[in-house]
Amino acid sequence: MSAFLLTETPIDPTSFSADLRRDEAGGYCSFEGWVRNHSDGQAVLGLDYQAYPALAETEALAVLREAEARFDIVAASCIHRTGSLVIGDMAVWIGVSAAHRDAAFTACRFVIDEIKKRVPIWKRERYADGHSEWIACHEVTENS
Amino acid sequence: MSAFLLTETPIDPTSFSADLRRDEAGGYCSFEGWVRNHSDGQAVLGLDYQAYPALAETEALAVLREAEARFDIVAASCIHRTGSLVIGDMAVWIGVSAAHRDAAFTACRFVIDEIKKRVPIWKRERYADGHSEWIACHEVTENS
Amino acid sequence: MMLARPEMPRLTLEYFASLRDEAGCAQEQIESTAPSLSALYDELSQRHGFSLPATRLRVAVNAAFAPWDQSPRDGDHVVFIPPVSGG
Amino acid sequence: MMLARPEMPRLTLEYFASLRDEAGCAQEQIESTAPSLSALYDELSQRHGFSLPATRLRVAVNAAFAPWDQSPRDGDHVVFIPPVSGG
Repeated sequence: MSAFLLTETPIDPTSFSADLRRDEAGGYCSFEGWVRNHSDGQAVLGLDYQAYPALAETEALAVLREAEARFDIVAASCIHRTGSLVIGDMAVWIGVSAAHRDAAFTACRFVIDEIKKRVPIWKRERYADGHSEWIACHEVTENS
Repeated sequence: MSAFLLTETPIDPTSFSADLRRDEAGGYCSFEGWVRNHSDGQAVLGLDYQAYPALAETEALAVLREAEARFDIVAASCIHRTGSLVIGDMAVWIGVSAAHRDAAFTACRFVIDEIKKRVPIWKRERYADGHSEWIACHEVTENS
Repeated sequence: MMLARPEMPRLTLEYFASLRDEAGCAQEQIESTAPSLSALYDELSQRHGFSLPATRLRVAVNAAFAPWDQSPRDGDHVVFIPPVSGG
Repeated sequence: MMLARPEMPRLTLEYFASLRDEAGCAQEQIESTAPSLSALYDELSQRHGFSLPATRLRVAVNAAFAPWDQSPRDGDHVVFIPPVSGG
């Protein structure tokens, strides 16, 4: 039902989103993360993404399965870029289909939030002033 | 910034979603309504949409402008089908770009909810048992 | 500040959804002396047997929502708006 | 039920993000007698000068999250996971 892909080349969600189409699905919500030109007041030139593929796939699929278990959806999928991205590039794509729109929206939001919190992917921001920095969006609270 | 289109031919959001891309936009949320094969327990064969174009455009643009005023988004657009649709056809597309994902999700949800409530477009469900029925999603409370 | 109106204002009615089915036409020109849009709907309702009460409708004149107590004027394009169900 | 372990277990370390930058390599093979993954991180931290305290990391062994008190075994593939920032 659900699929996750890490890719070093530009994201093309066409075949993934086609796989979410089912006769019983009346709503489809998707989210795309794009590289934007600013972060916390600093001008940004681009982003570098690293991922730990084996564990990223396990965790991302766990997130998608959780979404399918918690919400009344038909299917959910995710694609995440790695490598060096410039302004406007798509960093992540998520698509969710459901009978009704409420579950599609809620599950799509859940997936992007959990992906950002749990999946071993890291982002380095390259700033206009020449320096760059690994971003820590998530503070670890449990040490398991 | 915002654009609305009523179309009698299959929805292709490509150029509309491309127009939502801006260097300052880091998140993009979209919603698609698809014709599904069931409604309130009845098997559905398809949907017919009628619209009152002049007023639909005015109201839809008002909804999009309200979304831009209420939420911290970059731009929002909507396309709605009219005519006779079969299972799987896209009936409506909404796209919203924003600096951050929270506003993109919230505004996209606001737009589809308001479109369904306010814009003079009507849906007739064609059922497997042969009868068909105009659907009233919205009860009018104010009489202005 | 009522303007003088011709004896029988000519109106264009456009129908959608169940109103169109019940009227049996998408559009018609009529002459009516109905003093309000509300009275106009009652008049048309009797003629076409509309099943929706006015309380469930809104009304638009010349592509803008209008109050039910507004007087129809010669040349007006009037649309009664059944509960919408787009999306 | 501890298995007998060779004197010096051989471990593969893979680094990501700031740990990779500080280690100066993406991967290395080492021999270590560290009794826990926690002790292993301390050992590597001293060698590479890692700036992240273990409290901000998680650790994975053979592509699954593992508890810090787990003993590294010969052949293990160990990854310390800095705070993630995908999306």
